[in-house]
Amino acid sequence: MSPANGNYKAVEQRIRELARTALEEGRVDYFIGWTAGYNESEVIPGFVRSADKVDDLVWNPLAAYNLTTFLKRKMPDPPQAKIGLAVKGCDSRTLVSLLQEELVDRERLYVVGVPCEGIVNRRAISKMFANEVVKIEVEGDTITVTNQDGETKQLAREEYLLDHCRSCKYPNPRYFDDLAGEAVTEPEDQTPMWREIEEFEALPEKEKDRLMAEAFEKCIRCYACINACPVCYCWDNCVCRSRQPKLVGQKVNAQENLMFQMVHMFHVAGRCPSCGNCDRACPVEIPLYLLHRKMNKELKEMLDFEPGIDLEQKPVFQTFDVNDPFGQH
Amino acid sequence: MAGVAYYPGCSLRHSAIEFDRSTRIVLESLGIDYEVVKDWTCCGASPAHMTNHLLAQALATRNLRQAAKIGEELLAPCPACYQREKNAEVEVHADADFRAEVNEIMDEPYTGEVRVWSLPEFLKEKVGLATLAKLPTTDLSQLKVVPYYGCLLARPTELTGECDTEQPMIMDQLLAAAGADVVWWNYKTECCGASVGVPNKIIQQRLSEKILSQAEEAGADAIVAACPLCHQNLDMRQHQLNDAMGTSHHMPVLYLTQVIGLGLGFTVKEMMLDKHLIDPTPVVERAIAKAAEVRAEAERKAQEAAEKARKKAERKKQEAKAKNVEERE
Amino acid sequence: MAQATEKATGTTASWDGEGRVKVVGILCNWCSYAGADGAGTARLRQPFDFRIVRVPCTGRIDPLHILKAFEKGADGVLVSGCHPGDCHYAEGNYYARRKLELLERMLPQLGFEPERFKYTWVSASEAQRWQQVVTEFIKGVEKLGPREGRAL
Amino acid sequence: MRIGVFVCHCGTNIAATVDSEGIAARAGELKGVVHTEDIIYTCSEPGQQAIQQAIREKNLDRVVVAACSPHMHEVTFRRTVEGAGLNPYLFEMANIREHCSWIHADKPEGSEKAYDLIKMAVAKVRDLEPLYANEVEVNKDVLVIGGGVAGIQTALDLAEAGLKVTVVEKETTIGGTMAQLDKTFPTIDCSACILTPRMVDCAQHENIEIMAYSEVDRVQGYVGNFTVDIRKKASMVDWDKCIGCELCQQKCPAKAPDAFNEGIATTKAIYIPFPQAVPKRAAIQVDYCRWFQEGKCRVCERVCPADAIDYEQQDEYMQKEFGAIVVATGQDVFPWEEYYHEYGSGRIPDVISGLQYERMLNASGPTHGHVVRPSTMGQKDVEPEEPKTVVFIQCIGSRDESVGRPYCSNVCCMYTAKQAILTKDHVGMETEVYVFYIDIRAFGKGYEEFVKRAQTEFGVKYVRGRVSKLYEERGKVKVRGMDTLLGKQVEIDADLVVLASGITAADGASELAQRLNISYDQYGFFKESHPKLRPLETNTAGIFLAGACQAPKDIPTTVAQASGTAAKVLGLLAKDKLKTSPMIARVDQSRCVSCWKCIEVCPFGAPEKEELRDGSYKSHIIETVCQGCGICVATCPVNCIDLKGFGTQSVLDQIEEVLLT
Repeated sequence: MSPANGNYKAVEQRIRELARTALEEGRVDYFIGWTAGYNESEVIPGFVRSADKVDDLVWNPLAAYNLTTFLKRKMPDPPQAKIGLAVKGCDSRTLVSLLQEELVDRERLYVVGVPCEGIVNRRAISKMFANEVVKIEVEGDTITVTNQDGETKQLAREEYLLDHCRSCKYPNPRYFDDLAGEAVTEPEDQTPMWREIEEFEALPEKEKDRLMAEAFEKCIRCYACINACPVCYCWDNCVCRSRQPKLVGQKVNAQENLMFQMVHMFHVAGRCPSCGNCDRACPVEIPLYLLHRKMNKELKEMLDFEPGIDLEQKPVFQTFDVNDPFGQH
Repeated sequence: MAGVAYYPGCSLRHSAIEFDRSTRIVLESLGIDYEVVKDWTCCGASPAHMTNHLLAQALATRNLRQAAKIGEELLAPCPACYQREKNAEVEVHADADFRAEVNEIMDEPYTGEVRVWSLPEFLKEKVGLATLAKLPTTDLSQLKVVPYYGCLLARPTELTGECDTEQPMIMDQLLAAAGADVVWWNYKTECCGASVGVPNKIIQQRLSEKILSQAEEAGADAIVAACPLCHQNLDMRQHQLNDAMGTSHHMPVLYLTQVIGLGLGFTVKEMMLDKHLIDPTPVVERAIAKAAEVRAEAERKAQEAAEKARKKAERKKQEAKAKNVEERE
Repeated sequence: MAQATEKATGTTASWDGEGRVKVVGILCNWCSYAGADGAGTARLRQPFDFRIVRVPCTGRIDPLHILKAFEKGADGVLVSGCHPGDCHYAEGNYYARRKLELLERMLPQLGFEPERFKYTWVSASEAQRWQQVVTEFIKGVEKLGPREGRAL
Repeated sequence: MRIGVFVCHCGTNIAATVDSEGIAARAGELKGVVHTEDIIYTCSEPGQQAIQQAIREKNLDRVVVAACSPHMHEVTFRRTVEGAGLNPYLFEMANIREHCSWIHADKPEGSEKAYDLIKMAVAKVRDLEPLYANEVEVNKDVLVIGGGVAGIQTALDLAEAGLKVTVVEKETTIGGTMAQLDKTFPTIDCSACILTPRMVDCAQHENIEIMAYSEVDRVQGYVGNFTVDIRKKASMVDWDKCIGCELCQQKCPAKAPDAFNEGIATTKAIYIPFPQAVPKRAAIQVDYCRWFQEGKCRVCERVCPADAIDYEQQDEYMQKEFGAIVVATGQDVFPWEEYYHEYGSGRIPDVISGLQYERMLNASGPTHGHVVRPSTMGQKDVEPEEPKTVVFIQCIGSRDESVGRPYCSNVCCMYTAKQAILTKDHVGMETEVYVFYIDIRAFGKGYEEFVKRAQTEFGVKYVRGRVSKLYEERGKVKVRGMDTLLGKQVEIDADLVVLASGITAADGASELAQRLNISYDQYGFFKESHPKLRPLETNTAGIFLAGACQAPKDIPTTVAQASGTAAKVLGLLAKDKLKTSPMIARVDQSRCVSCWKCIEVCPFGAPEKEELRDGSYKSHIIETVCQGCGICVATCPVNCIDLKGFGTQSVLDQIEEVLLT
């Protein structure tokens, strides 16, 4: 991806203006954006309900959270609420998925698109310090990190981007009402890359089996992944918590945990653009992208399909083609 | 086109030397660079494949291996050789396990992918009927021939790719392209009795006799074959056959490449027509002479016509002049 | 013979005996199940290590059922339905085809050898083909032996 | 829970490789099983009584029968348990015959597997709940696809019984193949004399509507309530006006191949296939019509006294409702030219198919019943020549794996014998007639005698063996073959060779099957539900078979089957309401998240949005529309839809139970 032109402030301003006018004109009841966390090392989701609060909104490469997640829950609450929302390129793809399935009502939605040049990997950065990181600043190509003892480090931005940002093909939102700032240049070559899973893919089955087991031993079944997932919408009726049918046992062990993750995977199949929200949400750092990226890779090969690209497309598992190029035998 | 491996086989070295020579001359004049397979062995025709499958296929595969040192393509003019080599090609290439088995018992393994061509197939695919049709310098239009395929050139479909094994056309087409007058008959693929020629001469003679009489029936000057064994039965044994059956056939039997060669302007000597027991030379020369007459006749007619036209034009001029004169007066 | 009958009532031929593999088949009622019936009627010998679950249509099969079978200890799962175009419910196997294809492609990522899962189409009149499909599939699973899988 | 397990011996069919007694005893250990029993023939009356008795005495609330395939006797046993007052859907079968005893040789193994299958059945039956069939109104109209003798017979029988019948025929006239025939074996009575009156009956019957030159495009719905899209092909002639006077055909200047005469004669671009056609209406073959090809002519328009010609006519589309469908689409003649190169691939004029010869023998055929050599037909100043030697070759496209037709076509032996006799009759006893055959299959009533007559009375020479090659020589067709009885090669100089071309599935049969959702075999013949138990039904309720579309058949068999099918349809439509299977999808609305994926995927439109009291919308399955495929069940992410009788839990439990060690 092209080096940052660093006009985060300008984009931030634009987001605030757009939110303000929307709120003032009553086009939205509230606006979902990003606000500063409890210290300068992170950015968290924020709900702005009045025009005078729009200056809480921020935009910088720490704004990892995919805000679409709140739609699936907030949409009916209150039933007629009109919602404003800021989306990055990847976020917009999950929004498109939801729109394809008519799970959110376009009419009651005001979307501010945010051209994005990559989000820094906060988890990776904070791992470099013994104790808490309090400030992360991105200036052009360098990231300046400060921890609570005032000790600072300078890092190359490129190296500390999130994996899926490095291979991002859609930095600009696929769907929005207003765009906050200039669209950034998209890569010529739109063919997706699968760098981050290739290594794992190449391993022998036995080894994969071992690693998966190892990973899912750790799962504590906190459901953070599916709560954070923007396209997973069953909530309290999730089959994973049902005993009729009993697809997933309540026992917490590698098998049941993976089974649970499989349920999630197959339910988001063809709808999940692997935005990474689940990975970031997982407290025990299970590499869920190994599943979701792989799934998207296979779908690309199977049906030449990428989730959340085209609003007109039907979700691939709710339709079929008589001439699907597989399963002929 | 990379070098083509040329597999003469036993017959072309001796009894059918004229087939070998004419073929090489034709190939050279068509600008095809071929190279004789070095250290080639028997193809295993007649006895081997009836005795031991593995050994037979290995024998043939060995030749493929030798050919592979020259190029990707092997031309086997003798249909018997063609069948054996093709047989090996098909099985060995399709079945990796079998290939391993064969390599097991060979001095050095065969790893290539050599494609085996029969002579007519090769000429049609590599030279092309259209190209061939442009080349003839000697007019054979007065030479009535019936193409005789025998049993090995057309059958079986899954080997030769010939869709109509009863009425193959490829030799008909080649001969037509060479300028000969191809006559339709029903004995293209009838058995000449070769396989029983030694143990049971009577049958062989009966079968061969039918072919000869059918050719006469069709009004052919000569039979055109592409198989040394057929040629032996029909040409070399024709006198024998006449004596045994009280017939008086005198039916020359030419090789495909001899006819093409004649068409290309090579002499009766170069094509070694004198090698045949039933001497085709008179027939061929008569045909060529007749063709000349026919052409001369045609030219004469053309000239006459031109003369007439000229005279007519003359007369018109005269009349016109006369008219002008009258007008002036 | 006496010993045989005693064996019959005992559990020596048990499914989890030495050198056995456990293969579950999920078959659609209209084509493949009938095809398997046909194979039986024609007395076409088939491997022992195979148990069939009947469902109305491959479209009724959720990939999760197959994963569940693996989790519960299956060494292989074979799904079979009507040939594309012949579905008794017109479209069932077309939907199934997409889901099952994705599953087939995902399984290696979870540490499964590809030979452990297959989905195919066998019509009611293809008794012979059924025998061949089931025999070959189980041969493939036997090559790998029972799963000592840990992940699923 | 009180489950009863009944293990069948099926004589020795099961008991030979499965220790029914032993596993019955073992089944007692399974959870919930309170009664086990092994029975020699469970489906027999005493067998069924035993089950009912056990249900009453041990008041069982679930029943498992381990016997044959559910496709065989599920219905039987459901009735049995119902008879004992138990809900018929609290019953499950374990298929220990087709899926076990018949495919295993080793008894210990067989027994072990059978026991596992019973375990699975018990696991499933535990999850079952009582189901109650729903009732739907029945539409009493019947659609018959195909107007050959099979369709005609079925239609007339049904119409006589008072049902309204629609016959859809793809040609311009009904009659089918039988209309092309001259005589019928073994009586040598005139085919037309039998058929044409029946055709007229059809046309005149108040309860029958004939839709000629039409095709079935689409079939929706279910037994009792089918909705069918029918397309009336454009004939370029207004059939309401056309009076069938044939004037247009006489005056039309454009020749066209005559399909009805199997191409041995030509007809006109505008044509009526034969004088007795029903309906007797003209149609234009656009590809041969000068007006359509060259933009001039319009002769037919000028001569038509009824002014029925309509060059602008378009296909007409209509939709009709039916309660039952009878498929009687018949067969085609095997296209021998494409396969038998050794017989000249159609290059030799004097080598013709059996049906072409039939047309030649037919008094209303192109030669008015005179047998002549096609090579001498329709040429200027050439007197059509009668053949002196005629050779018949049997099993063309029958019993021949090399052309993908291993089956016997069932009629060729007999029609060849008939044609051999007719040849002697038409041309004269002195004609030499040979028949090359593999075996003579004269199985029907009076058939064997008929063939004997051909041999003895008419002196037809039967040669047992195959013909290896046909070719022209000195104006004759050289027939070279083998007499396997004498073990000698034979060569015959024939004037005419008739190939007894066999029967192959009708063109487009498999496509139609897909439209109807009925199964068909690898040759394209439609599959009956069970060869002995349900030979006239298909696997799709409400769709029946008649005639050669199911398998090659001669006329007597076809007509018999057609009447049988009519009886089946009457049996179905005798009721005013039909019980629909309760084994369908149902929604637990308390868990539905209203994502409407079920609506997206259902092929039948069964799920709908239902408004609840709180104003929210939840999915709801329309019971009479649901076919029970379960696609929605597999799609619903919350699994709040379940398939009754094939519940998700029951699937999982079967798997778990059998894998449990």
